Amino acid sequence: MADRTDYSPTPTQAAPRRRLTLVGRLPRPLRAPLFVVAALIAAGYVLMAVWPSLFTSADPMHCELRLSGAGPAPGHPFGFDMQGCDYFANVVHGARPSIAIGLLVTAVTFVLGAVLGALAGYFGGIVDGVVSRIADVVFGLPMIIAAIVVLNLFEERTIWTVSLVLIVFGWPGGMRYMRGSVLKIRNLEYVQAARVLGGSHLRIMGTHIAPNALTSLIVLKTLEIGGVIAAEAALTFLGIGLQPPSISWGLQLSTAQAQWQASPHLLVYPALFLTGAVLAFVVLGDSLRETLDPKGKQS
Amino acid sequence: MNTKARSAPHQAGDDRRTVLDVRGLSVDFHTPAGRLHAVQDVSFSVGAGETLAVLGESGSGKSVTAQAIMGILDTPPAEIVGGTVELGGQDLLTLPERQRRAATGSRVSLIFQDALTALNPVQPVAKQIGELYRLHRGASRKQAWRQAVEMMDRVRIPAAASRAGDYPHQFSGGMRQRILIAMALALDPEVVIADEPTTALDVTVQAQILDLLAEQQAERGLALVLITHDLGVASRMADRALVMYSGRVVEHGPIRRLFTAPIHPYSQGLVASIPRRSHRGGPLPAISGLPPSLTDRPAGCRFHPRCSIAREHCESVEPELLQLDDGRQTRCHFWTEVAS
Amino acid sequence: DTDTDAGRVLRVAQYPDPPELNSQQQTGSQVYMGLCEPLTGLGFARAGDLRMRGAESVRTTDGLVWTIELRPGRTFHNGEPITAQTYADTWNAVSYGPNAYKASSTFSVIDGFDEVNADQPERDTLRGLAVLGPLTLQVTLRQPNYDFPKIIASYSACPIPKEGLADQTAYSQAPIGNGPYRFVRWDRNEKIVLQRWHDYQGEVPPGAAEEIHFKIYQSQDTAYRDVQAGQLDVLRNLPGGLLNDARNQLGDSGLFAIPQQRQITQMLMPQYVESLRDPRLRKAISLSIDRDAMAGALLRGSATPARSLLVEAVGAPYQADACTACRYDPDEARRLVAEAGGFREPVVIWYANTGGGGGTEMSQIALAISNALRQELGAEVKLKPVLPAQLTQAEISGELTGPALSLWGDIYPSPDQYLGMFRKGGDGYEYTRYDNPAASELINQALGTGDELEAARLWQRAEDLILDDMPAIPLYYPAIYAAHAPCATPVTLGGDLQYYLTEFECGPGREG
Amino acid sequence: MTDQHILEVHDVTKHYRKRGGGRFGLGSDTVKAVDGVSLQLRKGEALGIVGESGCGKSTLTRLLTALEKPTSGQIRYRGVDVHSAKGAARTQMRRNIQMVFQDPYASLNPRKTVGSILAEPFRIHRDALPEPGLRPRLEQLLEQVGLRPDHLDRYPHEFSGGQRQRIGIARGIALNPEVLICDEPVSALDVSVRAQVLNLLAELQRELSLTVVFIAHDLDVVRHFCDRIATMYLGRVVEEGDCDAVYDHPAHPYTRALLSAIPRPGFDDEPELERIVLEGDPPSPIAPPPGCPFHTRCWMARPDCAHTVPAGHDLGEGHVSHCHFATEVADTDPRAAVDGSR
Amino acid sequence: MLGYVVRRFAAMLPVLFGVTFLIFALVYAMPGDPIAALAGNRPMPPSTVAALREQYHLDEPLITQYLLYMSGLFQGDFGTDFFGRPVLEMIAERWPTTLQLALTAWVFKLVIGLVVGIFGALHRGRFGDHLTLAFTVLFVALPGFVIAFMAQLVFGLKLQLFPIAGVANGWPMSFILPALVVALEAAAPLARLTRSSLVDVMGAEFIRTARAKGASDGRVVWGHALRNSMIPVVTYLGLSLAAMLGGAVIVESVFNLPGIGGLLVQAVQTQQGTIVVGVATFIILIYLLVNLLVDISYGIIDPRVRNG
Ligand SMILES: Nc1ncnc2c1ncn2[C@@H]1O[C@H](COP(=O)(O)OP(=O)(O)OP(=O)(O)O)[C@@H](O)[C@H]1O
Ligand SMILES: Nc1ncnc2c1ncn2[C@@H]1O[C@H](COP(=O)(O)OP(=O)(O)OP(=O)(O)O)[C@@H](O)[C@H]1O
Ligand SMILES: [Mg+2]
Ligand SMILES: [Mg+2]
Ligand code: NI
Repeated sequence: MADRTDYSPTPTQAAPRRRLTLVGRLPRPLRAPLFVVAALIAAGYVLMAVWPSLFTSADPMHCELRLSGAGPAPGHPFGFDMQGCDYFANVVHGARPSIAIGLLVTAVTFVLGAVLGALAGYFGGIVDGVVSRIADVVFGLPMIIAAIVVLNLFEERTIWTVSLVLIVFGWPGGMRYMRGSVLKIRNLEYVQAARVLGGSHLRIMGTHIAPNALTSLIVLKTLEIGGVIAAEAALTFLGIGLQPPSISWGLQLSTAQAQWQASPHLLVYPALFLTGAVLAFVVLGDSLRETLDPKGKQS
Repeated sequence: MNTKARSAPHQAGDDRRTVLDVRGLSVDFHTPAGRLHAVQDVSFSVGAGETLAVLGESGSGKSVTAQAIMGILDTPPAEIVGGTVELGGQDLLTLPERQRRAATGSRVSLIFQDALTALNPVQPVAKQIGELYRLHRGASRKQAWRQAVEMMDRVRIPAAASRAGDYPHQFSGGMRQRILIAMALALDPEVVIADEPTTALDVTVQAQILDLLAEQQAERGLALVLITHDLGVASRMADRALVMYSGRVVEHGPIRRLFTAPIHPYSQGLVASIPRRSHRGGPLPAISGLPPSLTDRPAGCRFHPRCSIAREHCESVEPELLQLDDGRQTRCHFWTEVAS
Repeated sequence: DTDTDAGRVLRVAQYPDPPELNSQQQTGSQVYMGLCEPLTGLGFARAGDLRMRGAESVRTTDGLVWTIELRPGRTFHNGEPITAQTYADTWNAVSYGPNAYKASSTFSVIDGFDEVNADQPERDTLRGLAVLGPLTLQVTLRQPNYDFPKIIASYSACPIPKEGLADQTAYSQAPIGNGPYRFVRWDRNEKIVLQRWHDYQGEVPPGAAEEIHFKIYQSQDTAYRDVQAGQLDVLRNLPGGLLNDARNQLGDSGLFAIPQQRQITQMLMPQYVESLRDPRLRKAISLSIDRDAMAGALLRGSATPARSLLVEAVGAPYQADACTACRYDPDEARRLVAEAGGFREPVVIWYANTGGGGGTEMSQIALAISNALRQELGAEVKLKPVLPAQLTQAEISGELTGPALSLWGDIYPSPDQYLGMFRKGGDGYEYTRYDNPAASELINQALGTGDELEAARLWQRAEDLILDDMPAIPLYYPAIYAAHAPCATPVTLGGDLQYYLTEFECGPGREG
Repeated sequence: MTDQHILEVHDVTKHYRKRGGGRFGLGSDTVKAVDGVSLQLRKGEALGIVGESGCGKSTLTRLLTALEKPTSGQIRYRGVDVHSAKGAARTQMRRNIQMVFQDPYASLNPRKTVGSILAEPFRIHRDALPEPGLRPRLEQLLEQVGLRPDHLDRYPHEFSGGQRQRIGIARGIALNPEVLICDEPVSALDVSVRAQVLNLLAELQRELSLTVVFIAHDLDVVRHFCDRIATMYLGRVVEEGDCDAVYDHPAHPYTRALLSAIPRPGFDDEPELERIVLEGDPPSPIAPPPGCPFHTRCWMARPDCAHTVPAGHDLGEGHVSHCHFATEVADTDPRAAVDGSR
Repeated sequence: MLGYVVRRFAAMLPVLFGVTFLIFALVYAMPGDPIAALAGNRPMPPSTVAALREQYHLDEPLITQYLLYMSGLFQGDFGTDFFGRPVLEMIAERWPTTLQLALTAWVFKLVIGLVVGIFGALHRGRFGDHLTLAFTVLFVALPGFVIAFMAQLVFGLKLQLFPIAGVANGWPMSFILPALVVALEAAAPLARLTRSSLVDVMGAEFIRTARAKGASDGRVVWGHALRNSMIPVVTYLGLSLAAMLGGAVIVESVFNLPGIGGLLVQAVQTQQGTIVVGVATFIILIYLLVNLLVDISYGIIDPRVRNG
């Protein structure tokens, strides 16, 4: 009976049918309409940050004090800011520092948090002790005082210095999420399987633990872009953020705090832009998360 | 020694009350590679006290059938494209959610195939068993725990009371499987669908568990659908056997006849693969070739690429499930050749 | 209290949370104003007028030696009688450097002040103080100064009982006064409770509240909401951003403008910043600023443009248009810049950013000025927002690198409070380090003459001389608005709102 | 010894501490999962391990693959302690000792396609295969275990139980290891596929002289596949010997009971044994009985068994039984009925 | 377990020393002279400044100041502020408010976050999910003060359901509104986190087991999925509780709640080192404690996580 004729198809005939077109190559979540819209919006923001004059021809620095806080007028759809400058131009030009700080800080704290959290969770023991205690110290320092001191060390406060401070004091949160997830995953059987294969610690962390543990970090970090932009505003509020005459959504929002009842548009527009940006990045992050999740791929 | 005789007071025959009746069940999966027909037009029924063994190729859709009956397939990606599942006259597939929930777990239950992943890693096992009492019997926490420990005892978990609070990862593979069995039997269901319930058990415990199931059949007329690869277990427990291949039923009939006179080339190959003394030292006989892809199936008979008696006809015409005079069923154009 | 008025409580906003209550430590303490009775008081209608309170008379012949007769029978709330010795003890203690009373400079005009404030003081009493009788105190000043009666009208010149002098810290947290209200308690972070002291012999309006509750707020916006909701009776210093809302929501019966401002916001031009030393540049800067837009549009009418270094409350010396370069005339400004050869260095504008209303206001002003300089004059401008402490330190130690925005207020309405900073030894001289001997001479003369008209003329001449060099650019007078419940009609005093003099009709039986 | 034995297990124990034991839940219980096991494996040999579920087989595999540290004892691969191996020795060990996990699903990373799961061995040990040959090699592996090449792009959850198990096997043999430790590798496979897989393993064994540790509950499969067999009970090896010797003359009551319980389709050419029904429950590994661990359920137990731990009785040709009455048991006809109701 | 806790407590000491010293150094390094700023905009005579400086040891070198402070600390003396008030007393005054606000907000946050997150997970990819996403993100992007003022306007002023500000009405009335604001602001991350972890877990096999038992969706989520998805959620809840116990500056100020946060900010702005260090030490202690609890809870939530 063992000597049957073998009719089985040759492997080449059963070539995978998945890779047909370029779009078809993309994981399913990245083809969802929601993702496409979000990606377009995000691209729009990035474009706005890189090339603001594409969106407005008005000079954000040209101001008529007499028009301070005035509402929309022909040619000035968003009205005027407190200095009487065209608000639309200001909001558009505010994208660059805000998006730059938002992305830079989130990206770097994401990487730092992921790496340190993975190290602490995976190795445990002394590594965990040291990393976690340092995180405790950093987290425990009152951010404002540290920010005041550090930012005062710089003669000029730029996107870079503000980002630096937000990064230095912002990584411990992400690290703890990562650590928590890694703690849960590191004892699972598929990790052991990789260990049996002789995978290095680095490899195991990179290929097995990280993708499974990153979900929560991704979710949080995409939301945090908004938080970072707000934090920049808070620093500004304390006089240690970006300095006027820089333009940023954070500055606009913090100015609006005292004025939002008299001139609500000062609040509405930057908040709207910020909401849009956060929403777009959250949806992007979610799609990223879904691509990491094999079960999300069929639906 | 014939175990069957011991466990089946109801003799085989049509007088048996049909408990579970599956008709024309078909399940598809939506995958990036296209629609995948995991189960196609599967029909069978089991009566009270009866055991139906479901045999077949690994990946032929046995577990999917079981999960479809339980209504626990994830939809999507799965889609039940047709069929009925009648439990005591009610179609589980169309039953309102609430009523269906009341039936699953208490009237029909499933022993899962993969014991570690099927258990909640963060709950003590007794709590997981006890949940059934809480859900369907309204038992208090304490009662539920007590009854859970009793069940653990019945499935032969040593020192059940002291291990009741342990978590799944602290148990060995076989013990976890027994926990699942305890869960399935907890509420004295009418039908138990056992998806390879004893694969991780050593033979003595396996014998005990099978006795337990047989006992339930004898006492309460439990209907058992036993999905298994262990033909020994099947022959010991089952009255009838259903053989599946590539999502379809290919043979159905009394189990003894399957072993002695299979009427489908696949079943024939299967029976021949059982390791025997005579094979020792040499290779085991196996059906050569690969199972067909479920997304683009071969035309005609699914088995024809691997079949020794296949001819041109088989490559183009898919055989019907033929009803034979003695009540057996086969899906082979040339079954007579196989039988001889 | 068995009084029928027992429930009449006036709830006023206290912002920010005061660390200390007595004016000897915390100038401008609203609480202390109700607690103490100084020797003299400022006029109700015009701040420049004077009336006697604890003193029966304050007399001099030469402006140098002053004789104060106290009213008899005055006591502290704890019963301790008040005599000339009480005042002498208090003033000595407050002036004495090592005691570190923060308002010690109140008495800097008195002879001997420098000695008790030396590095290692050999005296601990002021040489200029002499107790001539139980109720007679003689004060000798360093130089003639006809402002003296106004100086002692300030609350930091109030008497402190023996107990209070013995324990400064305790006193600052629970002061014992001699005024119309008695300190009852301080519910930390919540409110400070004052109660009418019926033994008070001075004047109190008939509708005065039985109790005043100073509700402590961390945000003026919140206090304003409480006024709207009827949870608070009076809020001083309504932030500009809320002014429009208050006009709409509260109407005239709920909004009160304190007519005589005693504060000025100006841009100080430190003498040591070489690049801006040229008066033409300073004037150009001033001319490029549109003060009307600044006060009207940017600050939404919560300020009035300033075109003088003085405030109206000082009376006759005030001339509304003393500053000729305080118009808005960009053309002239450009001309002056060109004449002076342009700006050699970027203009760095320092200001304190405290966060909250005041801070953001300052940064808006700074921004507006920088925009004006940039747009009108093509100057390069840098803004330097810093912590208040940092600004103060930079100002005092002369480390500013450019003009600094500053809000300046007086303790008593005298031109000296405003022009004094532009002469060596004056209050606030450190800020600009500007000294003009001719002007200083005029100021000394003005202080030394009892003739009001003559004094006014001298003050005006001094101001003009100073303005020629523009050591400070006047910007605007912040208007003080109070939001209040309709039943709490404020009565003003000396350009200031004083709660203990508030007409009060809110119904009885209310608990704060 | 060492030069012949590729893998040596010396008196290894593994104890788990379990939280929440003792009074007030503050103390801890000790589970003696593996309790003094010694084994030796020659190159090219297949050792079957059978035994009660929960007797410590999987734990032993985790010790063999250095996934866990033994509480005491030593495990040596080519004379090197697997636990303290470092650097190149460790890499060698990792490459040459492979394992097929008992739970096929849990041991597959849910976020990786089968393709990348199977490619991982080659990514880790780059010298094992030149990169261009990867895809064909993966397809070949799949085919060897009876899966379709187009399965490479699927994720583990899209497979049936048996298919997952085969993925595990494919991963285990990918590197052509020297030692393959299989924890119930074929339990979820239908007989035909199982035959295919067993044939494959046998072939590898023949061609590459693969050493196999084969844990299974299907005694027929063990007999077919293995050269030697070890029976475990409560963390200890109670009988060990050549397959035929043990199957034909089991010298430990537990082994006998096991053999008697094999269910077989009635038509088989194997003799049907009289089934020995073991009375009583398996003892808990937390509190194993003193003396012979099996005495609580043994129909032959004498009072002495409860006190003395039986030493190993060598019955010749490496057939060792840890029973006081080893010879006695071995001599009884396995077909004879025993009095199960002591 | 007990040993673990003890070890963790021991590990707190170096952290404490490190942090206090760092803060001390930072305060020391802050630009500007706190004493000079005490007098408002009118400078004090140098003798007064010198006297004040001496009184608060500000004339000593950094290390002496630190040692003086620490030796006091170990005798339970947190020092005084520039006005002679004991710092400990100030913390004690404000702590109940912060605690009440933090706990109330925390509970709100927990409820809102979990409910929204679970809803999102169950309606994954459908309209309800998108709606909750947009809703929660709006609260992330809107500055806190706006939400706070809005809440005051609507619930305090218009509807008069709650007091506008202050703690006069005590718990719970005075705390509901501010707590809600804090909770709404932070609900988005929690909800998203819950949602994504739940989505991850809902695909697990054992969820099917639960369904096969006849458990309803609700029970599946509460009884099985939730706990399995709790580790990131608990991490978040822990961190956010710790952060809130350190004070919520903006909400405190808008709702006029005298809490720790306001104290700290005020102290930083006036550069009162003693308060800053005292409050920060206190906050860090709490943070360490909460973290310890979180770490312990990992092991309770998921028995596979071993603390060691
Ligand atoms: N979620 C899924 N997505 C896509 N395909 C699936 C999914 N689940 C199962 N399948 C496919 O459906 C077919 C039937 O699977 P099923 O689990 O029913 O097999 P089985 O008969 O139980 O096999 P075994 O004996 O190996 O357990 C398999 O080919 C499998 O690949
Ligand atoms: N992490 C653990 N913590 C506590 N006890 C454990 C742990 N892992 C295993 N055990 C216990 O150790 C004993 C041996 O387990 P093991 O998994 O090795 O058994 P096994 O022989 O593989 O059984 P099976 O055939 O059922 O898989 C069991 O009693 C089990 O409960
Ligand atoms: Mg299956
Ligand atoms: Mg096992
Ligand atoms: Ni054959």
